[in-house]
Amino acid sequence: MKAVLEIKNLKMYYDTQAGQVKAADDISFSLYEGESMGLVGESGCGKTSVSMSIMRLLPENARIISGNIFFGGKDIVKLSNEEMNKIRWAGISMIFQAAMNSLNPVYRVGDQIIEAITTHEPDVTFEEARQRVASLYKLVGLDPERMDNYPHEYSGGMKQRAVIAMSLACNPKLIIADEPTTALDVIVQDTILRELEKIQKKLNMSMIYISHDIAVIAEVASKIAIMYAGKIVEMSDSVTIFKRPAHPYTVGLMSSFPSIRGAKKELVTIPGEPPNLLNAPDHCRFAPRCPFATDECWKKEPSYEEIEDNHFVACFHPQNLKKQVRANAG
Amino acid sequence: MTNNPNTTVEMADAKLESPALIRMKLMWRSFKENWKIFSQSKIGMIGLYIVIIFAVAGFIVYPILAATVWKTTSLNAMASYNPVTGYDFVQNNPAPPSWAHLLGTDPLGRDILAQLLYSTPREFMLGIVAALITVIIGTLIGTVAAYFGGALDTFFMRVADIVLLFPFIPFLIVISGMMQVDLLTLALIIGLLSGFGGITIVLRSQALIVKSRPFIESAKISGASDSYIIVNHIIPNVMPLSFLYMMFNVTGAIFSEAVLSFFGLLNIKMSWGLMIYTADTAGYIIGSNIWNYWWLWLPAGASITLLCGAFYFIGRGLDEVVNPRLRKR
Amino acid sequence: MPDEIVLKVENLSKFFPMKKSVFSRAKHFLHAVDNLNFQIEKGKVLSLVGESGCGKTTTGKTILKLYEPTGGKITFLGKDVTHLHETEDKKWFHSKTQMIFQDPFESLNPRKTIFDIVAEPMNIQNFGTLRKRELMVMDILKRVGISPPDAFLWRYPHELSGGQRQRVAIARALVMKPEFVVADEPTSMLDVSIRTQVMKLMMELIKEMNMSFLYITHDLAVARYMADEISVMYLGRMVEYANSEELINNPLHPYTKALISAVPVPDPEFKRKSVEIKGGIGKPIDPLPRCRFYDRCPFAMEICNQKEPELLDVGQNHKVACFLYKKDGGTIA
Amino acid sequence: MMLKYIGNRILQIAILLVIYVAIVFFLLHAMPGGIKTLLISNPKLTPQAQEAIIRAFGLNQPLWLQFVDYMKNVFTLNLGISFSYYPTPVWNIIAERLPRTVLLFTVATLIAFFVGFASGKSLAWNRGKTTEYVSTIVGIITYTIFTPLLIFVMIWFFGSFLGIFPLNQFLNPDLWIHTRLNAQVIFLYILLTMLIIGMVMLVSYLVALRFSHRVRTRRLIFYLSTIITVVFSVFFWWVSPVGIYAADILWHMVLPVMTVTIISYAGNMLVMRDSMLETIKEDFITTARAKGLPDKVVRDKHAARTAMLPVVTNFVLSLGFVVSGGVITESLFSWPGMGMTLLDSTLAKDYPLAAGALIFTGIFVLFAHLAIDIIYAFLDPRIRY
Repeated sequence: MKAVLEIKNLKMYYDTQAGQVKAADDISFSLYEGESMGLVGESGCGKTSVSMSIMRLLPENARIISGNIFFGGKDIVKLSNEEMNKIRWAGISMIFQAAMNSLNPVYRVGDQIIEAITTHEPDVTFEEARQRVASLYKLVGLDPERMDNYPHEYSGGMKQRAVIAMSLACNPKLIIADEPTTALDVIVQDTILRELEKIQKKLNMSMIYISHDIAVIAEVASKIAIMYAGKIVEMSDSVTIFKRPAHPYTVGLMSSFPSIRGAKKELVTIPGEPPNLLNAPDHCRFAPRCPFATDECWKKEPSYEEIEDNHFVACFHPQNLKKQVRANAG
Repeated sequence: MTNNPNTTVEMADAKLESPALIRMKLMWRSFKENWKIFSQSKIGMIGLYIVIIFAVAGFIVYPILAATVWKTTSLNAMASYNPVTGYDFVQNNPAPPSWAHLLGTDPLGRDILAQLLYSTPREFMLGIVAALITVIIGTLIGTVAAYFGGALDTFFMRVADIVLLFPFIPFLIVISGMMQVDLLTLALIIGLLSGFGGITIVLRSQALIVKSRPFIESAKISGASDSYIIVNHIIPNVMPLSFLYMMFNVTGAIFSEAVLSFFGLLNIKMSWGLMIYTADTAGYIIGSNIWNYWWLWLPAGASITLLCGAFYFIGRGLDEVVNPRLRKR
Repeated sequence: MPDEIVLKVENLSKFFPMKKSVFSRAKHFLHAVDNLNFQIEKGKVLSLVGESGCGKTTTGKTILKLYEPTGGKITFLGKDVTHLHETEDKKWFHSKTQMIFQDPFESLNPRKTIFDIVAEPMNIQNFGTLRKRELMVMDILKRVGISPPDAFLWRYPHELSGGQRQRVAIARALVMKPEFVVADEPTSMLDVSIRTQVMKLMMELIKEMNMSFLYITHDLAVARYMADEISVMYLGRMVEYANSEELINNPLHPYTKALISAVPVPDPEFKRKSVEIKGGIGKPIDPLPRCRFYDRCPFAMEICNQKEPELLDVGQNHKVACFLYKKDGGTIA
Repeated sequence: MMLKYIGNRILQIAILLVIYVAIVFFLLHAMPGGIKTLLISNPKLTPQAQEAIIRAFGLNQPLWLQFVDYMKNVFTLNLGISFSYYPTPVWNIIAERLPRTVLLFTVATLIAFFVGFASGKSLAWNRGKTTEYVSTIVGIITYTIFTPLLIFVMIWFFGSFLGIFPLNQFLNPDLWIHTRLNAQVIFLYILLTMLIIGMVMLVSYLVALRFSHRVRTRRLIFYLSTIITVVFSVFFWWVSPVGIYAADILWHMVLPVMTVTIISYAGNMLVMRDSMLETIKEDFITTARAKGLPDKVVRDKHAARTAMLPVVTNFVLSLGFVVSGGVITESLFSWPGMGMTLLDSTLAKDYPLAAGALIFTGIFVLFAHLAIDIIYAFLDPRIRY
């Protein structure tokens, strides 16, 4: 298998008046062809910063301090904006968090998709582009006649589908879906997730799903990375993450969700609140909330290590390793 | 939540500072926070400095000079410093700047600097009174119309539409041409006209946003009356915007006064606009001639422009305090 | 009295007129809440579950008199409070009921301090002396986990984190020890780890203060955790009502079944049955007299298009509004 | 739908107009002394003329009857007889002068709109650079500068110092003295030419929109047809014997147009800047960037086009202000339009003319509002009437 995307020791910091915000600190992962990966974390943990670094769509005060992002053999970090524009959408496209706001209200939805096509493939005629949009609409379950409507004439679910159709317009190798269903109702969320999964398999694309909802990720991703306070604290294939979570944060996250399956059980809470990434400490960032924290955790940051085959954890006291396979809810 | 039993307060011993003191401290703190944002706006600070300079000149320097150096007695040569009635017999008027008259004299022999300083507090008064009337009317009508909606809202919005239709300065010209208008009347007219117009629409739409926020419903559920909600919730949240518009209205009022007195339409003794009017009607501001008699129009014109601009600058600076979306980061 | 009924709602309806200007008479109505019946006992939590736009929030707000009901009757502590006219009655009702809102960033006035926000219900009701209010504010802040309370009293909402704000919102709602509280998705805007803390906090407080809650949520798992009884709403109508475990484990209405099967499961090896219903939720504007789920229902029959199903008790206090079921447990199909 | 909306708006305008005229009427009659005193004290009128006017306009009648008469007369364009130009009817004076004001302001506000739009756009896009501070400060200064001050300097600089533009007035009497041509007729022909050019631009834009999806082809159609029309009309005026007179009028227009543009561009620029700053924080701008669109396309097609909407609203609100500024501009440049008429008649206590001028300035603003409403509906697809 070939790696589509390879991130090595990415550090992305914001400069603010109050100090430096370490939004993404030492992020490394690889994504292979046809693989779907989930990036899970709470708000402000840096998961969107990672995706924006991959797209090189950073605000003025954000800087990539160090690290590499390899895509198609090129290091994205070093490309000029013009070269990057060629990769955007044609190579890596995105499904944004707030679909209702990611369509320009003054243009027809179809035209906004056609714009993406004709920018990257100037030889495509208008009629051909329209044909392609029509087939994309069918693929995501929209009526192609709605192409000529304006965004405000779409419902929330339809907009989300249109945004998905748009992300597929140039046959990208990689799609980053940033909370693609957060604003939607459960039933619509379910159908859209299933469609995304189907399309991804059919077109053999790589995907990165970003979400705070571990249950959603469990359904669509084959590999999961858990982020906490700007760092990836644990990464493995999804079954391992759910059956043998090793980082105390992951363990806490798993048991803090009320479930609809199985017997009703008491919820376990993670005490405290996520830290402010402003002038982040140099000890383990989870230590203040961790029930297993020892002096070691307060002294230095744990390194990010492979504790078993393809299971990476950044913790001095990984859990569940030798224990029996954990009986998970469900 | 970390719940350290050592830090919990024993209810019986809990001693609160006096509420008035705390509230003063709070106001001071939020003032400091807002000042920090405002002071980062270069334009706003330039405006503030200009306004302070004018205020010092008008409210402190002029009374001192008038009472000491420019003291007028009937037989005193210094009588020429009376901004309205003075006359300098010693020289040909208008005279260029000299040690006796730092900014020269006008065609009637009066000292330009004295006129300039004499007018300053009056310009402030006019601008601030007009803007206060505007903002009070605009805030009250805007919030009440937004809160109650319905026919009341429709009525005031149609009134605003009509007021907006009126070409502002032509209208003022006709009114002041047909009847005798003094400074206070003018402030009242400007205040009323702009109070019922655009500012009502802006503040109403802001009040509508505030009205739809859940803390209003929260208060209603606790049994709050309409007046309680308007006074305690809506107005405090609209106030920053009102204050911002007040700055822009000061600019508008001073500008309008200058235009009207420039056309000689106001019944006032002295103002910056009137100084230019005097020079213009006496024929000193014509084409190539104008730089020969620059002291007749430039100080007054520059003062109008600077003071109008300064309040506008402050408004722009405040805009960044009030509207966080305009801030850089 | 364990069985005391705090709130009883009979045939409650709320229609919103759809009109363009003040002068034109409304021709169409949005049936946001249509003929709702339920009751809540003392110390119990009833959860209203449904997709956005199903009328669950409107129900809560209508009960709390933010909207004037179009029809029906609301009884609170044995007293008819459908229309409150007397000042004394209003005061009594408003001091006994409260609401917690979804968005902790929007439900606290940004220009007020935490003390002012929490003390506001008492200020409005003119309750007690200033000293007494101070003590009550300190007490409730401590109980919702804002500690030490005096360090937070004079802060503004923007100086607090999301979780802390929601705790303050809860403190504000509970400071006068209300009998009945409507909680409108109080945890949906919070982060995962904070969400659990706030849910557990509310559970503790409900038990401790013996309050009745109407808990509005779109998340069945949260409803199951929080509530004693769950009622599912669809386009302004109640389609199913049961004890929470019963509803989750034995859903009857096709819509409830779809809702349950659509909830993602945090287990990568578990494969759910896919949802069978199609299309999106509409708006109940002048609805036809037929089952509102008719367009999307996989089991739709002739009769479903002809009249609206009544809410029937099929046994064990499990009620469902569907023609597939007959009174006391029988099934047609 | 659109036609129904326009019909509705025109009805509203009629109602607003009645209210407006009523306010003007009663305000002027509420003046100390009233109209009759003004009339009698006017030295330009003979006692016979005063008698005639009092009889013709029923000034001896009760106020409300006078109002009903006035109202009727306004809608038949009978605005009375000017005191200072006795016995010329007010309507004749206004009919002569209104087109001059309309032309001056339409040209100036359009230029100001485009200059303000373009500069506001680039200010927001280049936020934080020195050019931004400089142009913002220059913009605010020209926005708040005391208009007469600006005009003195403009007249001195372009008229006296450089000597390239005529100092003031509508035309050059030395040139016109040898001809029997009517300046008003030539002026109306100029207006007509400009109207035709405007129509051609609009039609070619719509045609281009309809027939091509390529931006380049659209631009070609638009610019080509515009240039052809302009060249043709310039040629037409060039060969026609009255061309030189038309050029004279246009020559006199340059300085006032420049002045009004300088005064009013900054308002549009500042609103455009703020609106643009808010728009570029929107998610759809991030989407547009993520789509790999070139910076220029993101800026012009996505950010500026959407940010434009509040600028159009501001444009409406500022129209009244621009017309106000027009009083100063017109009177200082001696441009015989509505503003100058208004000021002169006020100073001469010529009440019928002042009222007429005020009413027609109001009508001008009203119809400008209507035009902007219609344009707005085209610009923002979310608005459907």
